[in-house]
Amino acid sequence: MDTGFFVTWLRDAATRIRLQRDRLTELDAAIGDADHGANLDRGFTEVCKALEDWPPTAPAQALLTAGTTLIRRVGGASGPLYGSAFRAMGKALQDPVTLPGFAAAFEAGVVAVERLGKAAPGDKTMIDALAPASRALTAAVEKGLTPYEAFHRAAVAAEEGSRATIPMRARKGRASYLGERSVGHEDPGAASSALILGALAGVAVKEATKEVD
Amino acid sequence: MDTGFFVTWLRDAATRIRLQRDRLTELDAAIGDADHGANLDRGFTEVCKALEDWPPTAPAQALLTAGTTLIRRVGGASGPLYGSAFRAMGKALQDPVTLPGFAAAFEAGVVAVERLGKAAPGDKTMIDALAPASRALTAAVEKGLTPYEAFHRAAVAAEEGSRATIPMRARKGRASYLGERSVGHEDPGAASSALILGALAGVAVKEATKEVD
Amino acid sequence: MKKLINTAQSVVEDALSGMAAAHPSLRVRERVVYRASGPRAGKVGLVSGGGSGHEPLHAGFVGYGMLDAACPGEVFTSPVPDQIIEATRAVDGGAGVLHIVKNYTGDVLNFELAAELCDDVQVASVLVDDDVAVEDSLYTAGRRGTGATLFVEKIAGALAEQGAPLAEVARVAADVDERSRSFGIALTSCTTPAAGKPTFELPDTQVELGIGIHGEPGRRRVPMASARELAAVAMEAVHGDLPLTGDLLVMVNGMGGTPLMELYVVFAEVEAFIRGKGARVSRSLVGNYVTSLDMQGFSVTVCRLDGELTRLWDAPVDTPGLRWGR
Amino acid sequence: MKKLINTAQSVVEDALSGMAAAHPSLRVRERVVYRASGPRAGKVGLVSGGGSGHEPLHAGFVGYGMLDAACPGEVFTSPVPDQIIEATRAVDGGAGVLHIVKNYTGDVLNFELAAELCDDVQVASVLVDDDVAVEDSLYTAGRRGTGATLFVEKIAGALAEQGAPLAEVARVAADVDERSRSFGIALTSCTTPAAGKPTFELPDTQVELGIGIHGEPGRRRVPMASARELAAVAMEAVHGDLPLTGDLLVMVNGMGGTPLMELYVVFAEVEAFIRGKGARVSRSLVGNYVTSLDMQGFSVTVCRLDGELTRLWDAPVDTPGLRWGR
Ligand SMILES: Nc1ncnc2c1ncn2[C@@H]1O[C@H](COP(=O)(O)OP(=O)(O)O)[C@@H](O)[C@H]1O
Ligand SMILES: Nc1ncnc2c1ncn2[C@@H]1O[C@H](COP(=O)(O)OP(=O)(O)O)[C@@H](O)[C@H]1O
Ligand SMILES: [Mg+2]
Ligand SMILES: [Mg+2]
Ligand SMILES: [Mg+2]
Ligand SMILES: [Mg+2]
Repeated sequence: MDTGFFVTWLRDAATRIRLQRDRLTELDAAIGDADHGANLDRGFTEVCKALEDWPPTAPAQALLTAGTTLIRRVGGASGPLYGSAFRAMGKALQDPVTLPGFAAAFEAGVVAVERLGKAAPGDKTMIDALAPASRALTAAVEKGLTPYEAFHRAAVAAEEGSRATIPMRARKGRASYLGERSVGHEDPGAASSALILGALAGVAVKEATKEVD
Repeated sequence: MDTGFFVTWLRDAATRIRLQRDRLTELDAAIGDADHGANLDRGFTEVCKALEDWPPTAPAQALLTAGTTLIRRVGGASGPLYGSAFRAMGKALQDPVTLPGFAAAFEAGVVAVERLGKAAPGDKTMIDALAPASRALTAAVEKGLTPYEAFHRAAVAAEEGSRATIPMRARKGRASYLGERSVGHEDPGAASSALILGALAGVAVKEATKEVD
Repeated sequence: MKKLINTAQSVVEDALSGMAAAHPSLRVRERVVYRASGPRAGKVGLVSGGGSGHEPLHAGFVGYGMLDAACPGEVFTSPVPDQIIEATRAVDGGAGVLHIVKNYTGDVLNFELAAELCDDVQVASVLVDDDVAVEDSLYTAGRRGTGATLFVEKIAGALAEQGAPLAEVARVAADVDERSRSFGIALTSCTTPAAGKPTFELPDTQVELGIGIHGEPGRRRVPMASARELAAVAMEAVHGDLPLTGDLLVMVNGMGGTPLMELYVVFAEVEAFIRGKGARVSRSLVGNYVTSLDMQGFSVTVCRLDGELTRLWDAPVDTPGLRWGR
Repeated sequence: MKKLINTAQSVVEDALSGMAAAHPSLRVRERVVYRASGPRAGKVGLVSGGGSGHEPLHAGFVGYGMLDAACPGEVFTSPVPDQIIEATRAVDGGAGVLHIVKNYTGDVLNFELAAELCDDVQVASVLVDDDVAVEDSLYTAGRRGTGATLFVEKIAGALAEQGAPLAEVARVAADVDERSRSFGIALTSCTTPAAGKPTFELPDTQVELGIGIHGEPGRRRVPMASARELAAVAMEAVHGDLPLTGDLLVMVNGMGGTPLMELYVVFAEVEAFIRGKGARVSRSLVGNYVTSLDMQGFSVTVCRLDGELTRLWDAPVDTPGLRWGR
C-alpha cells in the first residue's frame, strides 16, 4: 500500500460520494437537515483538489491532507468528525504500510471520532459503520488474511453496520431531536462511512488485479 | 312596489351573493385580486343588518340605507360604486314607486357609477351589465309591460351583458393591468350586477304571485 | 391552505390586536392605527392606507418621521371612507393632512369620498403610481402604486416632521413618485385567507412577470430563470421607462414568502446591473416591506435621488417597520 | 423548486455579495462578515456563526451593540474553523472574544476546534440551547439553540459595548440562555437549494410540532388548528419548562415564509396566553428573525427579564436586522 493506493482510495471515495450524493441527502432529510450529501461531496471534491495541489509523498501525508481539508472545507458535524478521523489515522500510520499497521491506524481514526463526538456504538451515527469495520480489520489481521480480503470484510461490516442503524433510536447529532421518530431510517453518516469503506475494498481489488497482471 | 318590496329585493340579493360568493371570487381571481365575493358578501350582510336595525319607512330610504352601508362597509372599488348606485337610485326614487319611476331611478344609479368610475360600456366592468339592464327597463316602460316582465327583461339583459364581457379587454379597474390577458374572462362586477338584477326579477315574481292569491 | 389565523373573517382584526400589543408606540382604534403620541400641533399629518396583506405597509410605517395614521382595509380591499375620515380628523394638527394613496380604483374612490366629507380639514393627496408593468394610458386605470409608496411615505414623513407646510409636503411626495419606478416578479401566487386557494396557478417551471401586490396575474409568463436573469428583466423594464443615472435609492423587496437570503442574492445582481449602466446605488433597502401575503417573488423599486431627497431619506425614522437615526 | 438564486453552489457567496453591497456598515472578507468600523480597543469582541439560511441571523446582527463578526457556513451547515479563527483574531480588541454558539454538534465541534487553534486570543464561549421541543438528557445531543440566540447576541452585545470584561459578558450571555425557552411549529417544510425539494412532506391538513430551524422534522404531527390553538401548544410547552412569571421578553418569530400579518395574529394569542398566566410581555419582537429558508410557521421565544437585562435589551443597537436607539 503505497501513497498512490491512498490517493486512489480517497479519489474513489469522492466518486462514490458524488454518485450517492442525493441518496445521502435524502437519508439526512429524513432524520436530519438534508445536507450530508452536499457536505461530503463538497469536502471530497476539495480533498481531490488538495491532493493535486499538494501531491503527498507518503501515505500518512495523503491522509493528513484529506483530514485537514475536510476540517477546513466541510463544516457541520461530519466535517470535523471525518476530518479528525483521517488526521488521527494519518498520524498513527507507519511507513511502509502493512495491513496490521493500517488496521491499527484505522482504529485510531475511529477512536478519534468517538472522542470528539462523544458517541458510542448504538447511538445511530457513523460510529455504527466505522467500529464494525475496524473490528473486521483487526480480525482479518489476526486470521492472516490478505489486504484485499480484509478490506472486503471491513466494507461488508460497514455496510451491515450502516443498515443496522435503521431500527436504532438516535442519541447523538441532529437525528436525536426526533426521539422515537428517528427509528426506521438509516443514518446518513453511517451510510457515507460504508461508501468510504466500499471505496477501500474497490481499490484493493484494483491493486490485487494489478499484482496478478 | 312598497318598502317591503325593496327590502325583500336587497335581502334576496344578499342571499344570491352569499350563494355565489365563491364563483364571484373565482372570477375575480382570474383577472383581479380574488376578493369580490368576500367584499359583496360582507357588504350585503351588513345591508341586511342595517335594514333590521333601522327599518326603512319608504322605498327610497331602503335604497339609501343600502347605499350608505355599502360605502361604509365594503371598501375596494365595488363598495363606493355599488354604494353610490344605490344612493343615487334612492335619491331619484319618487314615492309611490311606479315602473317608470323605478326605471328612471335605476338609470340615475347607472349614471352615478359611470360618473364615479369614469368607465364606459365596453370597458369590461359592472357597467356592461347595468347599462343594458337600464335600457331594458326603459324599453319595457315604453312598451307598457308589467313590472314583472320589465324586471325579468332587465335581469336577462344584465346576464347577457355580463356574459358579453368575456371577450372584452378590460380598460378600467384591476383587470386593465392584464391587458390582452383579461380577454376570455367574465367580469366579476358584471356578474354580481347580474345577480342583483336576478334578485329583482325574483322578487317581482313573488309579488306577481302574491297578487294572484 | 394553511395559515396562522383564527378565521378568515377576523384576520385583519386579529393582526391589528397583535400590532397593538407588540408596539406601545402605536394606538389602534376603530381600524385605524395611530402614533400613540397623537398629533403634533403645526405638523402636517400623513395618512395612508389600503388593503391589508402588504405588511409592514402601511401600519408598520406609522411613527416618528413617517405616517401619522394608517387605515387598513380587509385583505386586498381598500379601506372604507369612515376609517379615512376618522384618521384624517384625528391627525390634523392644524396644518392640514396629506393622503398618500396607491393608484387603484378602490383606493382612489374611497380616499376621494373621504376627502370630500372632511371639508373641515385641509386635505391634499398624492397618488403613487410607480409600476412600469402597467401601461399608463387611456386604456388602463393607470399605473399601480407599489414599492414607491414606502419611499413617498418616508420622505414626505421626514419633511412633515421638519415642519414643512402641506403644499410643500404634497409637492415633494409627488416628486418622489415621479422619480420612482417598480417592477415585480412572482415565483408563486399568494393565497388570500378568504379564497383559501392560490389566486393563480403557476407551474414549477414558470414565473409571472409584472405582477402587482394583490395576486393580480402579471403581463406574461416566462420560464424560470436565474436570479441574475430575473433581476435583469426587472431592471430593463425599469430602465426602459426611467433611465438609470446618478444616485439611486434602490429597494429589493420581498413579496412576503421569499427569504432574506434570496433577496440579497437579487440585490447583488441589481446593484451590478445599475453599476453597469453607469449609475450608483446610493441608498438601499433589502427585505419584505411591501408584500403580497405569502407570495414568493420580489420587486425592485428605484428612485432617482437628489441631495434634498437623500437628506430626507436619511432623516430619523422610528416605526415598527423602518427605523434609523433615533 | 423555484428560488431566487444563480446556482445552489453559489447561493451563500452571492447572498454575501448582496449584503456587502446593501450595507456599507458591514465588511465581508473571506466568508466572514465584520463591522466596517473594525474592532474597538478594550471592547470584548462578539463572534457568532452557524449555517446559512437563517437570515437575518447571524450576519444581519453584526453592528453596534451586537456582534462584531459573523461566520456564515453553507446552507444549514456550521462554518469551518478557519472562518471562526479569522473572525476571532480580527475582532479581538485586546479584551478577548466571546463565541456565541448554537448547540448543534456541528457548530460546537467547529467552534471548539477554532477556539483551540486561537490560543493567542482569550476566548470564552456560550452555548445557546433554548428549544424545549428537545429533551435535554443523556440520550440527546442536548437542546437545540434557536430563537434565544438573538436575545443572547443582543444583550451580550450591549454589555460588551459598555466595556464589560469578557467573564462578565460570558456570564450574562449564559444567564440569558438559561432564562430563555423556545418552541417552533411548521406549516410547511423548507427546501434547501442543494436538495431542491422539501426536506419533509407535510399534508395540507397537518402541522409539525417542535421543529428546529434546519428543516429537521419535529417531534410529532397534529391536525392543523387555529392560531389560538397553535399558540397555546407552543406556549404550554414553554410554560411547562420555564414557568411564565414576571416581566417577559417575547419574540414571535417567522420561519421565513410566513407573512408578518400572520405573525401578528400569533402574537396577539401569545400575549393573551401570557396575561392569562399572570405574567406580562414587557418587551417584544415580531418578525422573521431566526428563519429556516422558506419554511412557513413560527416559533416563540420567551426570556424572563430582570431590570439589568431589560436595560441591556433597550440599549442602542444598529445592525441591518435590529436597530433602535441610535
Ligand atoms: N456526536 C456524533 N458522533 C459521531 N457521529 C456523529 C455525531 N453527530 C453526528 N454524527 C454523524 O454525522 C452525520 C451528519 O452529518 P452532516 O449531515 O454532514 O452534519 P450536520 O448534522 O451538522 O448537518 C450523522 O448522520 C452522524 O452519522
Ligand atoms: N372604474 C370602474 N368603473 C366601474 N366598475 C368598476 C371600475 N373599476 C372596477 N369596477 C368593477 O369592480 C369590480 C371589482 O370589484 P372588487 O373586486 O370588489 O374591488 P377591487 O377591484 O378593488 O378588488 C370589477 O369587476 C368591475 O366590475
Ligand atoms: Mg446534515
Ligand atoms: Mg377585487
Ligand atoms: Mg380588492
Ligand atoms: Mg447541517
